[in-house]
Amino acid sequence: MDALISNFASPIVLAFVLGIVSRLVKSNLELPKPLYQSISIYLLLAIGLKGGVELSKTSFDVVVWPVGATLLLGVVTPITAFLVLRYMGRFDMDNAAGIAAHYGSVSVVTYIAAMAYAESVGLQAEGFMPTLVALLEIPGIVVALMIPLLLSTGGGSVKKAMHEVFTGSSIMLLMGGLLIGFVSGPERFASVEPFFVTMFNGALVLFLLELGIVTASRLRDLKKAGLFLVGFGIIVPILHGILAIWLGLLAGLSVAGAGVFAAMVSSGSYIAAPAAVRIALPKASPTLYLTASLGITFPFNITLGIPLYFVIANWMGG
Amino acid sequence: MDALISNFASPIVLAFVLGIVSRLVKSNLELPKPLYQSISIYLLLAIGLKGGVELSKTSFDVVVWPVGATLLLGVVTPITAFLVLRYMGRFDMDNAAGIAAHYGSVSVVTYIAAMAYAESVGLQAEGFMPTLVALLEIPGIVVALMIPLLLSTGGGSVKKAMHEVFTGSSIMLLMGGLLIGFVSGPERFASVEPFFVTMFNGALVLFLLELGIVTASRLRDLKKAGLFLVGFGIIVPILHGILAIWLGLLAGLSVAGAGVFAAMVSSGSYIAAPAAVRIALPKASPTLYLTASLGITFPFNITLGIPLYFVIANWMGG
Amino acid sequence: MDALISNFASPIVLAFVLGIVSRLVKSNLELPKPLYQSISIYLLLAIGLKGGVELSKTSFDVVVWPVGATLLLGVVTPITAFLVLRYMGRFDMDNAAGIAAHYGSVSVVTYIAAMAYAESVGLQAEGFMPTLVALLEIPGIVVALMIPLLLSTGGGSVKKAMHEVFTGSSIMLLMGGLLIGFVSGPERFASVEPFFVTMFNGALVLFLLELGIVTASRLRDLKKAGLFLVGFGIIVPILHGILAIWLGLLAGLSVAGAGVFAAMVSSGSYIAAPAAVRIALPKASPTLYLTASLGITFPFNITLGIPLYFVIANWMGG
Amino acid sequence: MLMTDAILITIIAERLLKKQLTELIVEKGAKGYTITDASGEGSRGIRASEFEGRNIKLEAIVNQEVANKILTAVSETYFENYAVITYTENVKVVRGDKYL
Amino acid sequence: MLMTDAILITIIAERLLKKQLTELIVEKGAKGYTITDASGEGSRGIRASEFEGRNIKLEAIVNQEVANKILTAVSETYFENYAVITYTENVKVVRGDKYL
Amino acid sequence: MLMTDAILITIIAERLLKKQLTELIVEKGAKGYTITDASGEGSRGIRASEFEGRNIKLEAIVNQEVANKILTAVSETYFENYAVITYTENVKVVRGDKYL
Ligand SMILES: Nc1ncnc2c1ncn2[C@@H]1O[C@H](COP(=O)(O)O)[C@@H](O)[C@H]1O
Ligand SMILES: Nc1ncnc2c1ncn2[C@@H]1O[C@H](COP(=O)(O)O)[C@@H](O)[C@H]1O
Ligand SMILES: Nc1ncnc2c1ncn2[C@@H]1O[C@H](COP(=O)(O)O)[C@@H](O)[C@H]1O
Ligand code: NA
Ligand code: NA
Ligand code: NA
Repeated sequence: MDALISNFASPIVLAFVLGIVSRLVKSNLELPKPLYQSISIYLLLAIGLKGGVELSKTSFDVVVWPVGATLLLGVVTPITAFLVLRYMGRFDMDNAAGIAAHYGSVSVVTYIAAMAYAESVGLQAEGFMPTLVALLEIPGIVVALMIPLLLSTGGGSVKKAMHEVFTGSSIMLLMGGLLIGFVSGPERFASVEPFFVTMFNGALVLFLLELGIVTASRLRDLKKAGLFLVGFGIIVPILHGILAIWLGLLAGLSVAGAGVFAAMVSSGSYIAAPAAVRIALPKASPTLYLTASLGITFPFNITLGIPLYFVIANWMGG
Repeated sequence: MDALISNFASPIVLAFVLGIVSRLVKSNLELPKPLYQSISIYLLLAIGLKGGVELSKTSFDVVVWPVGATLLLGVVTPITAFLVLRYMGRFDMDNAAGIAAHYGSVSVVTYIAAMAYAESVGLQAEGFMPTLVALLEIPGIVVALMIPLLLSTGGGSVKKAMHEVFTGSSIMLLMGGLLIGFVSGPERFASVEPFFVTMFNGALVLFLLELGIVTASRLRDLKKAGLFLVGFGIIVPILHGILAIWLGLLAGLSVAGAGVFAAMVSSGSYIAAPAAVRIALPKASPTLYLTASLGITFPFNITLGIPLYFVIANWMGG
Repeated sequence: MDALISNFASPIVLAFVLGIVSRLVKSNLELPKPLYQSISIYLLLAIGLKGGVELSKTSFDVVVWPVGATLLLGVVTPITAFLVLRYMGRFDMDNAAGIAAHYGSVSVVTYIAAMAYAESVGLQAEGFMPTLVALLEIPGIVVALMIPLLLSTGGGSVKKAMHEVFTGSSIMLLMGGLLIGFVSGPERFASVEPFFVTMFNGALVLFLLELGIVTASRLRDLKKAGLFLVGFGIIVPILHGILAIWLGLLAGLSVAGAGVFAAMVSSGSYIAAPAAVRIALPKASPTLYLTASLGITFPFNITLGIPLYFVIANWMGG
Repeated sequence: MLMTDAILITIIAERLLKKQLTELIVEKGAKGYTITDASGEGSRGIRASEFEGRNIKLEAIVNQEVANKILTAVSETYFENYAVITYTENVKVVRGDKYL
Repeated sequence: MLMTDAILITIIAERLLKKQLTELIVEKGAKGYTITDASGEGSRGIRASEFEGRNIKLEAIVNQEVANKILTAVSETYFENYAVITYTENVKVVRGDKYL
Repeated sequence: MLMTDAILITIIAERLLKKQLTELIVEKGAKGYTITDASGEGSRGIRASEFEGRNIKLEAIVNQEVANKILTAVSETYFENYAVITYTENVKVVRGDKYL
């Protein structure tokens, strides 16, 4: 309970709320698009860099199992999401696969919020977590986009979508950052650390302000999305989260690491996936997949989900 | 005298001068608009956050009188400004009310410059000053826009203007920041402090560079504005400043607090007020109200006015 | 060799490489233009400020000779470049003068990379180096643009080009920053130091990422530029660099100072010069002068050139 | 390709009026609109939205009747006190039924 | 001044399609194009590129034949599933040989 | 609604020429102009202003005579060495006296 209040009262979550409120009162507040893009670039690169530097200090043995768990979940989660949507939710092929692609991938901001939460309750997740974020971003999208292909529908260009995914700016920045951080190592990284590490949480406040504004404009679509999708956007993430905690602990992650891992795995992408799905599955409705991942799962995760995953991780592995 | 030189030689004031000079030599130097907007957002949110955190440490008894003084001056100053403009300056109703709205509200940058000045001379104003800034922003505009309504002229939409004022981005950020800071408290704020506090003065340098450029393009309008307005833009702020010092000290502010308070009260808004006045009083000339508040009072205040208010505050309350 | 690897493994150089790679794999990664412009403004102002503060601590005797050497090289280097291009390379008058203008001026980022390199190998160049950068920016362009005028060809407007050079934003920011820093002095500068000094290297990483992307789009023009220009873009900088080291040491610079000085003098401008040349010599081909300075000399300098200049400086003056 | 004749109406105005103008044209019957940022100079000069630095350029494809309504409304409400200019062109659109 | 008649074709589309559309129009024979950022609303509403926040407005000066090819290709490929609108105007260009 | 016939002249050019071109068109008699940022590709490719990344699109409503003067001046001064294209359209404006 304390943990929950503490999470709600963090400047990051409160900035998200401010964004939602300001949209609800029809304020003209908005971040200039270039600022929003700049902060995205900064956050992705910073995560990569920190992850790379940490990785350069970590032995292979320690990472190999968590990496395996990440790839496994990148394959499993889009499939479970697809099955639930298609056979329980009766969504058509395109929409089921489109939404599944989002849940197979990862929301970087949810990851960051989980890291910040861990810190705020005095825990410390493994330093190589950003490596896992980068690895989790792609396979889920690929797997989900394969489904309609295998079941031979589709119509959009999967090849173009794959190029979009692999050379998309988020992957470039995360992977590029990882490599730069890894090659530079802690000493050479020191001179850029104030910019990329010390400023990180502050920049995140601005980012979540804008994300709140964007999310609020999604909320009016909740009705179109329907009750099933709302339930889906809360329950499936919890199930994926529990699965992630279990596998994460098995792979040797700490309790904090498993909590963060659960937040990552449970989250739905809203940057890389939408672009890829829009190209590969043009008939899938953006209203559905964006409302689910950004309008339902994201707010759920950063308010209730993250503390919940930590409680479960603590209970299963503490 | 020393104080004056010290103020002139601060990077913040010098950046303002650089902006003016670069426009005068017809340099193509300009800040990209999104940068300018981003810094505005940052500064407003940062002020709110700092103010909120400080407020969370302050007892109600200490703030209640300064808050009262602020609201009182928010009502009084637009009326004095209106009376001077209408009956001494012979301005028409719309222009008198339009300019008065600006002087009833507050220039956030003048407030910041006053805080920086206080620090540079080794003084420390009360931590809750940002609360007062946020409170001072609105009532002056409301009161001034009511005048032509009561005297039944106008023509623009006061209702739309009010919505503009209350949900304008500056109020959203200041008030939102205050609440976030207040709820978060010092401990949770610590992780974002480097971004919002340590970087503050540097970001201000960039902001004042642009403000110098904008002000310089106002200077050529001085002739259109006329001698009366120039005198108005200097003398009325001094009178409002003295009034503010007197009330501020009565309300229990320190000498530094009273100096900063005077700078706030004397200043003219050039962000919230112009937008509101343009909508509510479309016949009022932007040339007049922007030249007065941005072309005359702002440069006066950040160079001579602020040190003067501190001298007076020291003399009245020291 | 170690020095070389150390230089290659710095986050700054690696970010440049990431930019090149991301363009080669056709990623859609790009920095929003306003971010790129904002960082340019920030870097130039920060260099000026730091230089000014340092200058305020330096006695006239110490700077006068390096200043003389800078001005001398600002006159000499465009002439040598012009002669090589016109009489060995058989370029026409406009193209020879246009390219020469770039090599007479200076690449600020090369300067910064050299300073960062010095630091990374534990050396410290003189604090007044930014003064020299500011002084080196202009004369080379002026001299080069005079050549076709004296030999009476041309056709563009040299007068407009000169105004462009002297009031261009890079000169405004560098010189303005220098003056502000000089007048403020170290104490008043302290409050903005975290923003302008501590963040500097981090911001540079983002800048070089974009510069890598821009450079990569230049690389496909290498063929059009021809082998002679490739050779020119490597050999002439080395010669200019050696000349700079010799004169720099004569003028009393430290070994590190001479190394940085060589990097500056050898570098080709790609911000101030292109704009001026485009206006004064419209017949000169942007493909040639931008490919030379940005596509050849810049990457050469920040990877191999800088360590080389330091080795030579050490060998001549150590 | 079956093309329909339509009117492209363009309104250039100070940014402050963005919300009011889009509401106005939708109210008068436009089925959609496109906005770009613009800056410019005209005969009347300064405006209050200088801080936001720019004008907006609002374009809508409409039929002649809607165009007339918009033109009348804009000129009555805004021409006197605000920096606004408006013009129309003839264009041909694909799938005209969508806009007209 | 010698002016040539030409067609100005305008395509407003979600930003995501930028690369595909420019490739398409060049393939159909346009010698160049100009892009501006735009935002807007239409009858179909939401799109996936909302994060990038804006539409693009793609303009090309072409001859009638190329215009027809582009119109056909755009409407066949994009009209069903994407937020795209297209229209043409008659313009006069200097040095028409360059574009036509 | 009383509308006047006018010419909308559009100049797309490298950003470096912004100041020169606006001065030119005002000198030739335009009463105002509107500028938007644009990017694009054409037959001549690269320019020096690449750092600023974009072209400008300059639009002015003028009468036929002013349009001719601008067209002549632009083509004489800039067409040879710079990336510039120009075209005109017929438009109808409200309150034509203001611009013509
Ligand atoms: N003749 C014109 N051609 C194109 N745009 C114009 C013209 N006159 C005015 N404008 C635009 O309309 C805005 C308002 O003009 P004004 O009300 O005359 O100050 C200007 O900022 C320009 O963007
Ligand atoms: N009638 C219209 N006039 C101008 N632009 C329009 C119109 N309808 C739609 N648009 C533009 O086309 C985009 C896609 O429209 P839609 O596919 O109807 O959502 C919108 O975002 C607008 O920018
Ligand atoms: N056919 C065309 N249609 C529209 N815009 C064009 C066309 N050709 C060139 N442009 C624009 O004019 C600029 C200069 O073209 P160019 O001089 O051919 O390189 C390009 O960057 C485009 O923005
Ligand atoms: Na996921
Ligand atoms: Na005031
Ligand atoms: Na040089």
